[in-house]
Amino acid sequence: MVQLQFFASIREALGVGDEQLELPEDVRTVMELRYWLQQRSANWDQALSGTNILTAINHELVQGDANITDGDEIAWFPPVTGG
Amino acid sequence: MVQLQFFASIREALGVGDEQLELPEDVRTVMELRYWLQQRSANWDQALSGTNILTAINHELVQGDANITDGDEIAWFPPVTGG
Amino acid sequence: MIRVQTEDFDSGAELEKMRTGCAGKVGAIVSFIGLVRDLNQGNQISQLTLEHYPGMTEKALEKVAADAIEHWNLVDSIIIHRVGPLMLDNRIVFVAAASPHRKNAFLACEYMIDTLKTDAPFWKQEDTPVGKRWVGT
Amino acid sequence: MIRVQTEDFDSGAELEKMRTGCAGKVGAIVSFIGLVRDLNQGNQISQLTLEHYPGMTEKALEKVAADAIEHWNLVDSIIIHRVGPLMLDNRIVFVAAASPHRKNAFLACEYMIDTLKTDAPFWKQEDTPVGKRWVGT
Repeated sequence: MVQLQFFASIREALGVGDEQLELPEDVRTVMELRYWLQQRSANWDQALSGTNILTAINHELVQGDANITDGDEIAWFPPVTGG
Repeated sequence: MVQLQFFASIREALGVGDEQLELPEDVRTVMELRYWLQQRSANWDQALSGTNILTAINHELVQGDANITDGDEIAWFPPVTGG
Repeated sequence: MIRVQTEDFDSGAELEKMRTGCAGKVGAIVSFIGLVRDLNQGNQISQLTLEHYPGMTEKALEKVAADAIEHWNLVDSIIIHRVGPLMLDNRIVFVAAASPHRKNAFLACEYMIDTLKTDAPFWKQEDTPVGKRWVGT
Repeated sequence: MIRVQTEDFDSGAELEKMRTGCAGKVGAIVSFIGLVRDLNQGNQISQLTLEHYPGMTEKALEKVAADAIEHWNLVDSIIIHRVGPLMLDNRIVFVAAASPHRKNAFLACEYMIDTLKTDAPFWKQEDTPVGKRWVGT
């Protein structure tokens, strides 16, 4: 199982903030997981498209080729705007 | 008459903080006045020597060739060390 | 010290705690206060809501502070960031750096606020007369 | 606002006055606090006395503040400088800049403290274990 988290405009577009998921067999990287989630519907496809979406695994920013391990917390969010 | 002011290490070395003075006939610039004051004694000569002494006329920093006018307030002090 | 909170903070009390905690070792404290202001990107703001990623936010701020302390040899640092609803004029963020020398305090304080703005997971949503909008989208 | 005074000042109260006085126009307030610290040029300081040139000091500070306001388009600025006897840890100087944008607030605040240190007629005399000495001589 992995824990998914979505924030800000992505959370709003999906209508969901978090989700537990059994990792599909052939999904090993965050980019593969993102593509897999985009297959769910036009809405998921749209919400997770775009080049400026950031990804964190276990609270650390990662690149698309980062590997996912069972038990990971994976988060997607738009560019940050704090401060 | 002009008003003289001395500050910090210069005031301490002279033992005087301010003084009213009738401007000597042939003294027209702050540098001339400084030389004139240095004639008073070895102590005055010593206290007003050195290249890093600053001069202000009427609260504005000036160079040595600045002219003195009757009624001016002329101040000498070492480099500032506030802040 | 880093903190993420919905409540307001007292800049003066934080500065005073920093000063007394650094007894004799510090000659300069530089601080930054970020405020909600009007006309952000041309829209009148009536209110702002700050969302964040609990857990990751704290880690990101700890890293920003630790990097600043190490790089500029700070004696102490503070980062406080608010989340939740905020009104015009409200304080959003407070950053402070305490150092023996002023140049390092300025550089470290500016580094912390600049880096926080790119690395810490906060998102601003504005209430404008034409509706809510996520800042930066 | 500029002030020269023997009494201590309240950094937090000054910042709060600045913030409320700039209602909605300001996104960034950067401030600098200068403190008496130990081991200034290798001597242990027990006390410090700040002499100044009344009249010229105020003019010099007014000019520093006015130049900063004009050059960086500040909404407000503060310079407070203490004179007279000061102990270890005491606040010496407070400088603050309020601006819509943080970069200008940082640049203006640093400009004000840097320029004050070269242009305003203050002189520090330290009490050290080996006697009084004028700083910088």
